[in-house]
Amino acid sequence: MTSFDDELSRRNFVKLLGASMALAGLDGCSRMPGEKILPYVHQPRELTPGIATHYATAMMLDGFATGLVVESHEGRPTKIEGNPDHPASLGAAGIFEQASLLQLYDSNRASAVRSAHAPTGWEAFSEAFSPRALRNHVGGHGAGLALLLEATSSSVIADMIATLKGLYPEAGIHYYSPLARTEASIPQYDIRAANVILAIESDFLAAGPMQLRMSREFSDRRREPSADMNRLYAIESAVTVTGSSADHRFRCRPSMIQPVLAELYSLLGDASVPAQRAAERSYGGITSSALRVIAADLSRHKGQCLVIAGERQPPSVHALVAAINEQLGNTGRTVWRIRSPLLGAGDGSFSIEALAGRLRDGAVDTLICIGGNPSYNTPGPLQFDGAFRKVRNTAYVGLYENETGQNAKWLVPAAHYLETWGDGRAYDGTLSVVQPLVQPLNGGKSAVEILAAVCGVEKSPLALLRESLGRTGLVGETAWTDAVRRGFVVGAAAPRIQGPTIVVPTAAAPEKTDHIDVTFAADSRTHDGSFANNGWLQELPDPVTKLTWDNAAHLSPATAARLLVGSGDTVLVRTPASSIRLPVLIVAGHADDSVTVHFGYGRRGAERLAAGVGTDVFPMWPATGAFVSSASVDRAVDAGQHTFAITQSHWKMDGREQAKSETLRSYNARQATFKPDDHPPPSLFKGEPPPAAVKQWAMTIDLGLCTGCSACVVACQSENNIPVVGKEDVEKSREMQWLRIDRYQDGTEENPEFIAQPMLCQQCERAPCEYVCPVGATDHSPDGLNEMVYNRCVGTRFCSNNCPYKVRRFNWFDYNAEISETEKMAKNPDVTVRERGVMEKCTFCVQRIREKEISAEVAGTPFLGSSVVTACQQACPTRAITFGSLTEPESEVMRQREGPRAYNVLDELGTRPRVRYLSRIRNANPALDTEQ
Amino acid sequence: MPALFPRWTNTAVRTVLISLAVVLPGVPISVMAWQRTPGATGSGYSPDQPVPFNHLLHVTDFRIDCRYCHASAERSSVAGLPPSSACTACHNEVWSNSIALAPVRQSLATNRPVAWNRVNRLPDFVYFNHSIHVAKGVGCETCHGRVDRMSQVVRTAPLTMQWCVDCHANPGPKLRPVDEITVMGRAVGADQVALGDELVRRYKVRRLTNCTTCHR
Amino acid sequence: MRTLPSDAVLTERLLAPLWNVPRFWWLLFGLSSMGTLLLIGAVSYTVARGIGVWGNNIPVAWAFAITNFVWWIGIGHAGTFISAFLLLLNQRWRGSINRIAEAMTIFALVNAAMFPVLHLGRPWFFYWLVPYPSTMNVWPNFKSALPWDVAAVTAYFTVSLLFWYLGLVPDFASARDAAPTRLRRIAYGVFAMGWRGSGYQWSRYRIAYMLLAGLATPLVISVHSIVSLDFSITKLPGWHSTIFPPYFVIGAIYSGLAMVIILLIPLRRAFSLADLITEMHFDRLAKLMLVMGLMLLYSYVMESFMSWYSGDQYERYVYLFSRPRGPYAVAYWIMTIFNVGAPQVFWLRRFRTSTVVLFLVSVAVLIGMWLERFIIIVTSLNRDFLTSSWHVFVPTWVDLSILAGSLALFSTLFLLFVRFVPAMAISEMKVLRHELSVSPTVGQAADA
Amino acid sequence: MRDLDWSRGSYLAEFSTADELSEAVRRFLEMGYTRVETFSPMPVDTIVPRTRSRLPVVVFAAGVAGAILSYAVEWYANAFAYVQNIGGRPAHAVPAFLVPALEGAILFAAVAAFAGFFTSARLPKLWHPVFEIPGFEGATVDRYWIAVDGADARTSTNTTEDELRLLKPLRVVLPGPVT
Repeated sequence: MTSFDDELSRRNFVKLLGASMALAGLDGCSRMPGEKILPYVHQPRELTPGIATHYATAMMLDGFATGLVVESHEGRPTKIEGNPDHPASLGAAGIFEQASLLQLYDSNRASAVRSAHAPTGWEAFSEAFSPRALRNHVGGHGAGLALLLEATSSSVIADMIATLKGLYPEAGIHYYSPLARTEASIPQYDIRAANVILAIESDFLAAGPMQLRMSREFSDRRREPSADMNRLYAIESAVTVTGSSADHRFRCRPSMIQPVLAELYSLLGDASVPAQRAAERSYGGITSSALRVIAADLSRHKGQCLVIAGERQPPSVHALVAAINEQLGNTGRTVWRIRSPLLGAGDGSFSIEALAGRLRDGAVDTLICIGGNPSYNTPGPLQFDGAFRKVRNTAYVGLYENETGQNAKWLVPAAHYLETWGDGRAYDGTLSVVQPLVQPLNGGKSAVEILAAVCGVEKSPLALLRESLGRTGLVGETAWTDAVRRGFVVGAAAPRIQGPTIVVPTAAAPEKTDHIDVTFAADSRTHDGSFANNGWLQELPDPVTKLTWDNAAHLSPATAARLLVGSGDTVLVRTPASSIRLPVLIVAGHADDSVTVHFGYGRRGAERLAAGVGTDVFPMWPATGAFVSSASVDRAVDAGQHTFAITQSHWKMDGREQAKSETLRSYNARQATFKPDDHPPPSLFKGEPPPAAVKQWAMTIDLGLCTGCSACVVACQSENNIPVVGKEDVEKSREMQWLRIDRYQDGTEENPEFIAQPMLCQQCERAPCEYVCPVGATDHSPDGLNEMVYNRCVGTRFCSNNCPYKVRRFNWFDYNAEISETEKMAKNPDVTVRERGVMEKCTFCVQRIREKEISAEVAGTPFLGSSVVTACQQACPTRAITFGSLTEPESEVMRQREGPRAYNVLDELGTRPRVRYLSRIRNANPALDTEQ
Repeated sequence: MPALFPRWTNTAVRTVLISLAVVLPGVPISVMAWQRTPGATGSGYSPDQPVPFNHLLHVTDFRIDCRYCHASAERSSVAGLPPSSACTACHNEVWSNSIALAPVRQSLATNRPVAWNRVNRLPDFVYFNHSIHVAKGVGCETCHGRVDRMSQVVRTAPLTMQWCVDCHANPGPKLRPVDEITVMGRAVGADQVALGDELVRRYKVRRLTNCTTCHR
Repeated sequence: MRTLPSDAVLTERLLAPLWNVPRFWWLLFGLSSMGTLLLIGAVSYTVARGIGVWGNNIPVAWAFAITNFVWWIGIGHAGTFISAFLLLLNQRWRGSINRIAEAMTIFALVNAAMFPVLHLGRPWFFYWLVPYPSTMNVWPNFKSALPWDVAAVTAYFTVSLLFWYLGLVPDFASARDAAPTRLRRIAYGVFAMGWRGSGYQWSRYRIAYMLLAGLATPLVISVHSIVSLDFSITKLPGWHSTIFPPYFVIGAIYSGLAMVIILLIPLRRAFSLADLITEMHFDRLAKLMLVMGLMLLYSYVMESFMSWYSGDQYERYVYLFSRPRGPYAVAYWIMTIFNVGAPQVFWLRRFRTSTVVLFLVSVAVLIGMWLERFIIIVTSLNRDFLTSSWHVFVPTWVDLSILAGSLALFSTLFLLFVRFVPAMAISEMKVLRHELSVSPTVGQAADA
Repeated sequence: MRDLDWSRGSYLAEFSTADELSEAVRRFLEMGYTRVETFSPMPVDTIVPRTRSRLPVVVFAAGVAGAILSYAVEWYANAFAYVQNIGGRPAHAVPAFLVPALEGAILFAAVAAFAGFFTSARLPKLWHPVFEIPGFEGATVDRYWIAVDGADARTSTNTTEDELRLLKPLRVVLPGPVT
């Protein structure tokens, strides 16, 4: 780690590196120097060695942008955070955005242009695909040329496509991302304005391009338990983050969603019909009587309520939901529509089905595939992969040599978004600018560069971007600099449009069938498989099931019992398209007679981490791309027991009040008589009170706001150089995340109530871990931190044994030994990389505290507790985490700590944690509360 | 039959016992003593540099301030090394064709940095911050020694934890007014005790010996 | 009255294993050496790769290694108990077994001392637990029980070694003077340090021996008490218990007695020592086992009762649910049956003097005591306060190899001991013989 | 009585039982000999007067020193040289520090007892004049020897040998040239 080897130093990137580029690491105690220091040749004016810089940029997922702020150390991006001003972020960052940092440094990324199997070079590619060369094969009008791009909202790509169309008018242009929306108009929501929300198979708090904003808006109405709190009903088949955060969650078979909505529609439509006289029906969970209560609640809040359908629900469901919102007077108030900024949205000629048809007809001579992974992530019946292989000349531009890349004649490494200029639209239409932070590490090319080469345009991507943005109205140097600095153009949300005419589908009576509904779902961690090679994400426990490194067939306990299977048994899921063997995972709260399967596993590309993880379910996906289908599920008798790496094994609290929740009513009753407890806790030691001259750090976590989305876990992993341990070690309960999210179930197995509890080092004032350490490697700082000194630790693990919260993590192996040189660049230089055999744990981001403390003291300015923001706090979309100092009585953390909802976990042990939790308040509907 | 052991074995055994009594405690004591020598700590280390930069000349004769080259010492955790372009700011005019400066010229021509040999190295788990030490009145000289007398830079401090902690536990004696930070050969007067106390108050210097002061 | 062997015969018989190596010794030594190689291999693998090759996890950060540590150190306790405690109580019958018991103590301690070091994440820094003036200016934390352990184990090992060696000096002199070859005479002569058996030496010897015995007795109590503090100073339900120090000491002596019996029975047979290690010895050892077993039963009952009586939900869960009915319930019930049930056969004299029964019960008790430590350590850790962090521990092949290998190392050392060191205190046997020849009832009178 | 004055030589007699030896010692002391020593393979209770051993005092002192030293190291390390805030507990933690102090006491005392024994017994001494006597090897096996100092006031070249022979020893060894 002392100096970069030659191969790396050839990269432009390294020239940006400054003086203190040695990565933090415990490479022994040798004090004998022998290290090189490389100063700049010309020092960039904006850079001071040792001080991190921050740049705004944006990441695209399924075509939509999320604004980000990226921290960079000496030219090396090390941390991705949300852009506080960007409408799709509001300062938070989701797991994919944050983990995309690791993708930048992934050593498995494609690294050279190749043709057939021989490495060539960019020049060879641009020559072979130049208009001069290509015309001979694809015809003068380009009838034999087809392009497949990922779903995109980029203006510059749109312009380049237009240029291409000018050159090759008959060329086929297609856009495909399996999880992207394809409607011509997309709904927009104002969650903040809704008093009552009904989510129909919608995970709006943790999935989709607007999840961060919607989470924030949702939580803003729940910060203080009051009559103003919103109320969330969720009707869903699989358990989602949104469903488990709901005040009332109802199960429903996926095929029953439409009948349920139809009944709700009629309930709302004709109020004269006395509710109790309607026929009582059950829809595999939710019943007519519950629907009547919901309908009544919605009706009470006309114009101030909202019904959201999952983005992957069929058009008929969306039509019904639009009709219901119309009925409730919500249209134009809590919900409206804009034209989809995605290119080709709503036009079937741009679809992958159209491309597949052209391929089958043999009409395509040359296919250029930019991004995506259609050989893997297209529905099996489409047989895209086979058709793709038959095309004479194919090129794939991607980050990895994945399934598509392996089958393509040409492979061009793609530039990561942190390596390239670009643009895109947020879900609300806001124009966002993608700004590079480093030169392409592998010489990757952006989509714009590829298109420019194909069109024979010899302009830099930056020049092309500025031209395109100029066309959208971003004229002038000031406007440009401002947009780059902010990362987006202020006030550029798309105008509202009239939605399509609502055609309410006729209510079909629920059929009695013996088949099982199969739902195809985006995976919470690998998404559609594009993040499958990301260790942080593979090892991130699923927010609901805590499953890592795997996917499974999710079944309800009752259905599993009926099929005579248990978790780990294998089932054969048969759809008309295909049949696939999957291990079963029983999920409490899942709807009966339905199975949920997840995309993104069973990868067969050259990505080493992703190989062999889980099962590919794309072959089973209907050609229509419908996310719900019917299947038969049978126990596979000849299969052995599958071992899941699940980070939590016990889901009940067993009467231990670990994560507290209460209804708004009981809280109100309790709060009326609440008096803060000002008695000092009992102690055998006189002890001195913590010094008031320095800060006394403390944190509160609001369980009422925490949805369990796990963005904080990835933020912590990235900020604190937490290693990835792999599936076998997770099976052995050796995952390293300093911050985990405990998840408890209360009530029946059929439909339990869920509560998520982020659990991290509680920074106990009377820390049990400290007094058992034989070498004093963990002790207390004057400012109330439970310090962990890795370089002093000998690894007795005594501290972990005595930690009642079990938040300490141990380096069982040298987890950092196997990571590549490039991956080391993702490490935060402000945090020590831990050696094998040492303990580690949450430090309250002490490096951030010290950095702020030192800079305030150097500048001579007052040091405010609120100036320190921990990584988890920063990432949290709902702002459930508050951090600050107890010495500041006015601080938010003090206010929360002393409030009626605050409590210490395991308070009776006398550890005096500095982390307090605020109990979760369920805004339960009294009309339903008695039933539950 | 004579005795099994001849008479001299008594002396031999006694000698062995006395030697053991010396050697057994002696070995660890020697190791502990050795750890404190320059050979073990590395103080006195003075590697040859790619460019024979002469601090004596630049500091003493030309009176160039430390911060001209080590520009971020007051702002950043690292003091910083001058970029190659900083050298040529002057050496375009003087000694512009010196053989000694060839690596600098080459660096500028090839856009690759000059690879200096690090003299003062802390382990990777130690987070030293120049700016706060400068702000609290710890002079360059306190840790780096009389750089103004070094034609080739020498490490003067042992950089052991004990050496750090000695000052952290009792900073007063090592402090100086902030405007004298770069002064070399500053005389420590009899009033240093009083001055130290005064500076501790003025700069709000804390006794920071808790772990996360340096280890994070 | 049986005829007593003469001093010369006694010396010759007791020293015979040193000069004549039976073939089975080589067989056993070969086997145990192979086992020791397995230990070396498993330990090297652990040190090279990391503790991760074991089954330990979070929450079960301690498992086999600490179980082995406590088990071995406990076994060691019987040696000191027999030789020091019984010496102070003037139990003469100890004379034929104390040397073996002491040797067992030392070899058990060699094994025990290995585990805390091996168990460290960074074993190469084990010396950080020892106070010495480092250039880091940092010191061990004496509020932790682990530096206490270091002090206790160091003291215990040193004192046991000195005590053992002091007892051996006159016997080394005997070996020196009876050895068949000059080389062996010189070797034993060096260890005998010039002992000549003068009246003055004997008088000082007896004082020093009694002093060491007097020191070893509180030591043996304190060491396992301190080991128990490793657990009882924590907050963990199942560990945080005031009964631990006596409970651990009892268990320690119990397992040690079992090990002594296991070693004595084959030794007696192999070297035809039935007249020196008599039924009386076994009878008394069995009675001691029974007493210890009953005391252990009391401890078990009190632990569970107190957990219930305390009303603490976490305590109650561990003692009343997790252990008897949790994932390690099988181990728990085997432990209970072996430790408490098995020695109950010793109410009958017939079984107290049957070597087969004695051997089987002792093996059961050793297994039971190992499981007891395993239960205490693992079942407390695997289900502690927060239900979300519960996780089971499953040992790996390395865990099992190290356990098997440590038994082999112990056997190897013990085989070397019987081969090279007088396994019975010859001078004490002579005293006993002399006293019996003067007054045949002295033996019984002394232990009445 | 520590050791005989071997420079003047001693008279030795060899017996086969401890009882004979005890009897011999009793007779010789009665006869007025004061410098009498025995050699035996086991401790034999004789009436040879012995000085009171200082070993218990030494051991006690060493134990106290061990305790004080251990405690002092602990106090210096945790309460003086580098004070850490360990779980909010006092830096000078008396109950905790007592534990290693106890072990230190026992360790020091035991080492003192061991070393004290060898010192007072003047060991190790691989060679001793007595080992020059052929057949003395039996003294650690099955022979019981009495030795009468040549320097004893009662010793006489005329009578001592006869007095020894009267006890019917296996054999008598007369003072020889001292090597």
